[in-house]
Amino acid sequence: MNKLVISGSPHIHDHDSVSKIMYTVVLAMIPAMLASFWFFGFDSLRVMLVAVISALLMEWATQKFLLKGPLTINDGSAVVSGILLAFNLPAGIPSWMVVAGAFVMIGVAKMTFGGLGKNPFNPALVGRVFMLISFPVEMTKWPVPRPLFATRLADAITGPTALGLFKEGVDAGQSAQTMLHASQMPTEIARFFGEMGGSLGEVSAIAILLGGAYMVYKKVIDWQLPLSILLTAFLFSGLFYLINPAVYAPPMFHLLTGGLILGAVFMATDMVTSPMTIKGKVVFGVGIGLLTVTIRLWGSYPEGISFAILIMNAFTPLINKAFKPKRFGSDVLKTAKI
Amino acid sequence: MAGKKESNFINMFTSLLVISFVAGISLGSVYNLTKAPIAAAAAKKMEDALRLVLPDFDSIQPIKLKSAFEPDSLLVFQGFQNGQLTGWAVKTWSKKGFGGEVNLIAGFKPDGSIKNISVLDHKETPGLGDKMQASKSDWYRQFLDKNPADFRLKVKKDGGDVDAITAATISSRAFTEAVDRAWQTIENAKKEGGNE
Amino acid sequence: MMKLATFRIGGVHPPENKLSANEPIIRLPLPKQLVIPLSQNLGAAPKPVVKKGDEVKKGQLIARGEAFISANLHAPASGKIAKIDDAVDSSGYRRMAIFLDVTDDEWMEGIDSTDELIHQNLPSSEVIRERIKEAGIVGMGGAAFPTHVKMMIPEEKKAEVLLINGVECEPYLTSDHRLMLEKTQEIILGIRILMKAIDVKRALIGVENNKPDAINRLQQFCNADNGIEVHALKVKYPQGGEKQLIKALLGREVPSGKLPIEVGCVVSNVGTAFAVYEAVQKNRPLIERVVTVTGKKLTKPSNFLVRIGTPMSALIEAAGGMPVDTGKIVNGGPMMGKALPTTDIPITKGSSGVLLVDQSESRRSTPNTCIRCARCVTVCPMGLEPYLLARISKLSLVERAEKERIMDCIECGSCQYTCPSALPLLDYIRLGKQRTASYLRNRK
Amino acid sequence: MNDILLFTLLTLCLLAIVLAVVLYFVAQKFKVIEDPKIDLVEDVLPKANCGGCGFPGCRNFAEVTVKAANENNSLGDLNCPVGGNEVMKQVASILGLEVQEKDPLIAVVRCNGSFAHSPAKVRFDGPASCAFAHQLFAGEGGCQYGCLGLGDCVASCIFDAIHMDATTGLPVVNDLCTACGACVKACPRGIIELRSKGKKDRRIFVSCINKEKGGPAKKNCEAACIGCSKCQQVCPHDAIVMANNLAYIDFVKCKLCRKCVEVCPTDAIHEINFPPRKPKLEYTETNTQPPGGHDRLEKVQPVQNKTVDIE
Amino acid sequence: MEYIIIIISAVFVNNIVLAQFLGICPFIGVSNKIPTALGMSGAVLFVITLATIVTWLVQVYVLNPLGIQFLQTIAFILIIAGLVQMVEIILKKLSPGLYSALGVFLPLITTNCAVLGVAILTIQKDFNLIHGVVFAIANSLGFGFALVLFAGIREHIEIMEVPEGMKGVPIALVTAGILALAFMGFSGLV
Amino acid sequence: MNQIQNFTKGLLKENPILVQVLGTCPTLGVTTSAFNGLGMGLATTFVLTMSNIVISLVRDFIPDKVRIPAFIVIIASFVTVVELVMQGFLPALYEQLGLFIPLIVVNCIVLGRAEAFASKNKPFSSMIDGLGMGFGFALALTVLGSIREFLGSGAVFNVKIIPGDLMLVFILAPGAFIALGYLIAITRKLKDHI
Ligand SMILES: Cc1cc2nc3c(=O)[nH]c(=O)nc-3n(C[C@H](O)[C@H](O)[C@H](O)COP(=O)(O)O)c2cc1C
Ligand SMILES: Cc1cc2nc3c(=O)[nH]c(=O)nc-3n(C[C@H](O)[C@H](O)[C@H](O)COP(=O)(O)O)c2cc1C
Ligand SMILES: Cc1cc2nc3c(=O)[nH]c(=O)nc-3n(C[C@H](O)[C@H](O)[C@H](O)COP(=O)(O)O)c2cc1C
Ligand SMILES: Cc1cc2nc3c(=O)[nH]c(=O)nc-3n(C[C@H](O)[C@H](O)[C@H](O)CO)c2cc1C
Ligand code: SF4
Ligand code: SF4
Ligand code: SF4
Ligand code: SF4
Ligand code: FES
Repeated sequence: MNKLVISGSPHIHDHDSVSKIMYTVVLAMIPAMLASFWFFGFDSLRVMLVAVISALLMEWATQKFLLKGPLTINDGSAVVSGILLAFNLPAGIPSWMVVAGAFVMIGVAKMTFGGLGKNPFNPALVGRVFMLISFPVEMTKWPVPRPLFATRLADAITGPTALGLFKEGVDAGQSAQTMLHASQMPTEIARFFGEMGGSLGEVSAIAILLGGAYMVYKKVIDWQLPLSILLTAFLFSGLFYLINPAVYAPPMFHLLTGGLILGAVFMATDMVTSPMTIKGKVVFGVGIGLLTVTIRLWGSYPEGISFAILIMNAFTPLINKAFKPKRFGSDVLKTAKI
Repeated sequence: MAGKKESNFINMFTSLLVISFVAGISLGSVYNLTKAPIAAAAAKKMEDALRLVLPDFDSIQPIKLKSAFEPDSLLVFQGFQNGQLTGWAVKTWSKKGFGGEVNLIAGFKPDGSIKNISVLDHKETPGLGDKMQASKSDWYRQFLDKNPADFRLKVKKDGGDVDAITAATISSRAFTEAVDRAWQTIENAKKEGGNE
Repeated sequence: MMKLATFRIGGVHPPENKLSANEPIIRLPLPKQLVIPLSQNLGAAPKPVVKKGDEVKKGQLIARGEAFISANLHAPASGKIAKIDDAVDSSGYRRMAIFLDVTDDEWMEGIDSTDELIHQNLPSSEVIRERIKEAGIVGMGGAAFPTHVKMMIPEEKKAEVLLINGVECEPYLTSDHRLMLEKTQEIILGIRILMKAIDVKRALIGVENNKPDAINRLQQFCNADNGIEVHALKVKYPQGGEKQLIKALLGREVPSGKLPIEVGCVVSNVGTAFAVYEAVQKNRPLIERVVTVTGKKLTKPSNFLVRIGTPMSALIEAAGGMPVDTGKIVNGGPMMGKALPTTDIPITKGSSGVLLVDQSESRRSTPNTCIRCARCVTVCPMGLEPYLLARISKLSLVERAEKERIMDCIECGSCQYTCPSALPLLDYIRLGKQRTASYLRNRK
Repeated sequence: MNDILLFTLLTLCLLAIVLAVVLYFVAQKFKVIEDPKIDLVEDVLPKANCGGCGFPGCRNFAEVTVKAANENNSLGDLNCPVGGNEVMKQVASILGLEVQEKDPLIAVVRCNGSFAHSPAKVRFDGPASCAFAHQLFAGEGGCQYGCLGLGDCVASCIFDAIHMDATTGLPVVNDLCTACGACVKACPRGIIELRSKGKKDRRIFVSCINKEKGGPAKKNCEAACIGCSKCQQVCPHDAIVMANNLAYIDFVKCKLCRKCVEVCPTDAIHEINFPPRKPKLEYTETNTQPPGGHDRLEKVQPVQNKTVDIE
Repeated sequence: MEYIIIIISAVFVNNIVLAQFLGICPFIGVSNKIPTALGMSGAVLFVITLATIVTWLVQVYVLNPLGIQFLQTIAFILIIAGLVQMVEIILKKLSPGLYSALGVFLPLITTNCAVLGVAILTIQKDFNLIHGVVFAIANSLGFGFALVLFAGIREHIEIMEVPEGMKGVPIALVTAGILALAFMGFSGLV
Repeated sequence: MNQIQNFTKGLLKENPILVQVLGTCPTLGVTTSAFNGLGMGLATTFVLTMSNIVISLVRDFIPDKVRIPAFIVIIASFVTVVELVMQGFLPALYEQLGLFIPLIVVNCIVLGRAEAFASKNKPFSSMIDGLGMGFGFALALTVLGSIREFLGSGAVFNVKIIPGDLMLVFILAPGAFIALGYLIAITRKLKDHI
């Protein structure tokens, strides 16, 4: 007879695994990938492929030559990070910059800390902010979306994002109303389906929400976190809209433009870098919502979600300390229920 | 360490005093020695800045002119060569930069055309808005020798003649506005015959 | 149907796999030799009162529990003491055991050997406790805590409710289930005895909703019986943990580090209630118990009534023999049971099941790193942070571990069951608990 | 003298005076907070901060020694095992005391349940931690006293003095050992003992701590001490005591005559760093390899590595 | 409003540690544990505020009138050194509790560039005394904010396994870099 | 002590920045370019060497309790000298280094060497020690400056190697921290191999 195995209890497992979780996320990103392909064509494919391949390459290389630990590139986390990095980039970005961003993402933000699960900051966002600051020109050139089957022009035309357009106009002294109805401004419907300038993954709200719903259904993410972000951003920007509609954009505009939904659904929910308890997640989400709107309204960057998530990532350990799960035995009811 | 002094009050007091005394003497002397070069260096810096934006001059006269847009006034340096006015250098600003205020010195020839522009400080994004600096790009050259009378000081997007820096319209707008402020101020002063 | 009661935080729902739920309890034939380990209860092991060569009768006292927390042992059959020597116990360690060569199966005198139900003549609570103590009854729910100790309510406390644990939340196991179906009346009587012993007017039986037949049957007999109620509970592991059960049935939370009596409860297993009935009304000591023998590849998953001291190999034989690709043998259920190094290990008072796991399921998957998915936190019924406890246990940070309430862990294994990274969380937490416990002892 | 010079002088001197007054206060208020000897002692300590002395760190040990010297005028049994006699002598001389010489010690692994001698009967699947495995079960080889082979001792040694031998699955101690005792504490089975280094580094010891009777002991491990007392009978120096079916060699009494080694039927007694005795045994001795170990190793088929790597 | 701008600027936009590179040594050195970080922040707040007041007075009433601004460095550092000592004595006398909480950090502060840096910056920015004090407090708050945030992250990192080569200072610096990257999002707020 | 060893220890084995991690603020603050790094390094070397010499000369006359203030006065004087001289003769560099020149006075290396070395050793040794440590400091600053300048703007010592900008982040604060972090990690590896 073969040797019996001795191990501590429990002796069964629910057979979920890290890679299953990660590939669920990949699956959830497919609608957004399709949307980006629809609007930005083969450039979107190029950017996504380059990001994923260089992320995998970097992960493999660091594990093989520097950490000398087990190789775990097939756990899917680098694929998720790679796609999310691509989602945060404009379609026209040169490939070498994507490679640099992916290397920083995996090399600096992830493997330096020991790899999956140990990084305090969201790798894809570190990669993205790194690129934003390093390559400001290319990172702020947004190709105008053209649905795949529409007649294509010879070379890509770039235009501003809705947020950039608005901010620029208001800063230049135009009223908010004029800007909202400016000819370049995408309509509400376009914003919802994603026919507007922006990074690959952020343009189509509906596609992202679809993916988010799938992840909630699969219990990969908790709905409280994205909801708290969106709600806070809505209320906070709405407050200022009520105070002075001539300067501030309406809350729906804030929700549907920029990467707010992308960040809320796919990036803030990264379990590695977000708090552990639901209460903590809500605090985290409220923080992100406030910071995002603050940066959008008063900061120099038209878009604030990346920074907001990174800053709240820094708060995550403190939040984890402050919002422990409710310990059993902490609220002692003396009265019987039955 | 045989001769180490004990830590009593007199010892502490005197040793510190002696050290301070020696330090004081030496520092005072060094200061006296470097005073002249420091002053010279400071003067040279100002002069260099003006030399850059003003036509040849041998003397400078600072004046204050009422700004064209606001009640405040701007600092203007008039350059003279042999008593002849050779141009104005206006310390001007704009608050519409991407990162906030932009300060620059714009130099004009007597006919009102731009001699040169030198950015004093700004908070624009490196790689984007900071291309307005002469050390970063040649973008500012499009202003040289243009006379704002026929070169409309507005970016093309706003219906002017200025080509904006790629992806940095806001910074370009601020820069242009500051130059415009300087030019209008000079022009107003010219019309009114100056108000020193 | 109304929403079923359950405990509030945490919990998992592993596949139930109650393969032997419909198998009636069968009495297993006596083996030639019984090996009766001395230490079968929580607390101190009893001292032998027989020696090599002694003839004993079934039911005769063979070891006396002298310490405060200890329980008597009785001869499970008549025969001759072969030797008192060490024998391998369930952990592979050698411990003292009494070896009994079986000759026959005659009860000792003074023991009621009929199956007749005895309702009347409940003795006083002192007498009840004394009989329980004499009979060597320990908790049959797994922990094997001497029941008479549990019945001694500290003076400043007052018991209000007796909770009867018929939850059997462990997957695979069906021994309590079968017992509730087949010995319903005895159990109810045992409950009444226990109620009298601790002087309470109310008893609640908690049974998970996956045993509707048992619930029905218990309800039949409870209707007449005042003060005893049966409650169906939502199926959720570890509902059977006493703190969870109290929460589910009464909404009370036992404070950290305290016993159920703190909130006026005493919890006992249905098997314990049955044993109490037998001891008090029939004078029978605890010498046998129901054991589930199960496993996906086993030909006949069964429930056996087994004499203490019978080797597990005999049970497996009776259930159709060991499947060839058995990779792990578990004493108890899959969530809390102990893996055994051999099958030559005797059944003790605390053994509730023998589970044969086939090879493909017996090895754990390779652990990954913690991705902080918080699933372990979500499922922990005690509101702990298992990922953190495991890390700080690994780093031997005992003070931190104590602050993070490592000692509250009930070792239910929910965290490790659910961890997508397949981390040995509970292994580390156990280690940490052990270290923290010794640190706490030293500090005192 | 020009103004600037004068002002400079005045300002600086004034500041200096103020400072001197302030500092004088400090000096007066808090004279000698710490004994300067503490620093001196700390300087000579090895700064390994290993805790071998029984105190949390070298600094703490320095404080304790100074205190002991001041109060009791002796160091008692305070000892830095890492620095050894050398360092303790220096410490003593700083403190103006004598220190008695201590026999240099070394860690010794008293188990020979190698893969070959005690083949695995079950397989452990769990974290590589002896402490955990000890709590869980008796060990893969079945001996409840034997080495679990998961290397808690190796992990505890900060001097890199102990490592696992991949072929035997047992830890081996090398010369870097400073007798700090960390591994002794780390081993949940109490297998490691600090013993006298012995003359010329030679030592003889019973490499087993199994207290079971001969039969059960031998069942799990071929190289177990079966408590037959042959060694005790042959020892001319009364250095061997028998207790609980186990022989123990007292290293103070042992004269390293090696008689016991020959008579042990299970080769449970080890000799280390002795020259080869008979030409028949042609191998060179390693720390834990028993005489005849190699021959046996060849007979038994190799067993899988015991260690399970987790994380 | 002015004060709010000074505070937002010092805490978020031009954070003394993450953007101005002052006080990095204690930022790296005493950020292992949150309580330590809090203690250090408290001590820094106290000393920076006090030092800024005194140095401002000395600058405005001694150095400027006498025309010996070049003595700034030497005068300020002497004042700070003396001040720290004095605080230590006084604290020990008046409030032993506070002393045991903050006192241990005081010696570290003398050689902390943040104190001298803020004192000099206050003069360079031509602040009046009140603005100077607000500026000093704001900067200490910025220091404390960064320090506590960072301590939280480092406690977390400590529990996880960091690759051998990066342990300690390197990982702290990389983390600080990413934190600084995140803080760039605040640019333009004032 | 062997003076050569005394000198070289500061370069790698006891490098003040890369090994001892002292004086991080100027290190990060001024190394936006190799040239600035070198300038700062040399200024610090000057202060370090001179104050080491002077302190070593006067060490026997200073009572213990005023040791630190006395050292500070000496160091601060040399810093002021550097400040004045630089302001007069190298105004451009002075402007670049800005606040960090007066901050040399609180640079932990300077006081640290004064305490640990100069106050216990002869003037010549102290000078060598100061030079060694100073050069070590300057070396580290220059290397870091070169790395940041190259990665940030594709140039080293203002000589363009790659046309156009590379990754601007390296000139900014985050890049400074990250580059130094990796540089220290690499130094540790190197040190182990030598
Ligand atoms: C990271 C970042 C930095 C930016 N920096 C500047 C800047 O320095 N100057 C500027 O005018 N606009 C800046 N912008 C604004 C955008 O580039 C904006 O779209 C642009 O000013 C308007 O586009 P256009 O110039 O192509 O018309 C920045 C945007 C981002 C996202
Ligand atoms: C030292 C000790 C004392 C105990 N005392 C009591 C008691 O006085 N009353 C009681 O109801 N249970 C008592 N218990 C039993 C516990 O409440 C519990 O039933 C037992 O540990 C088994 O529970 P488990 O199976 O949930 O682990 C005691 C347990 C221990 C370890
Ligand atoms: C995680 C966990 C699960 C348990 N599950 C059960 C169970 O299903 N049935 C049961 O009777 N006891 C179960 N117990 C034991 C109970 O906590 C408790 O000890 C027992 O009900 C007390 O009764 P007893 O002393 O009569 O055994 C469980 C304990 C734990 C810690
Ligand atoms: C729901 C979810 C969201 C994720 N979001 C991100 C993300 O925003 N950025 C990223 O780099 N990786 C993301 N990942 C992948 C993975 O967690 C990430 O690579 C780790 O942070 C690396 O340690 C995500 C994974 C999941 C399951
Ligand atoms: S379930 Fe596992 S992976 Fe998830 S947080 Fe807990 S330990 Fe980490
Ligand atoms: S084993 Fe302990 S830590 Fe894990 S879920 Fe159960 S109670 Fe919580
Ligand atoms: S082998 Fe043991 S006693 Fe020897 S140095 Fe290592 S831990 Fe200390
Ligand atoms: S000797 Fe070492 S490897 Fe063996 S059980 Fe003890 S600690 Fe573990
Ligand atoms: S160099 Fe700035 S605090 Fe040390």
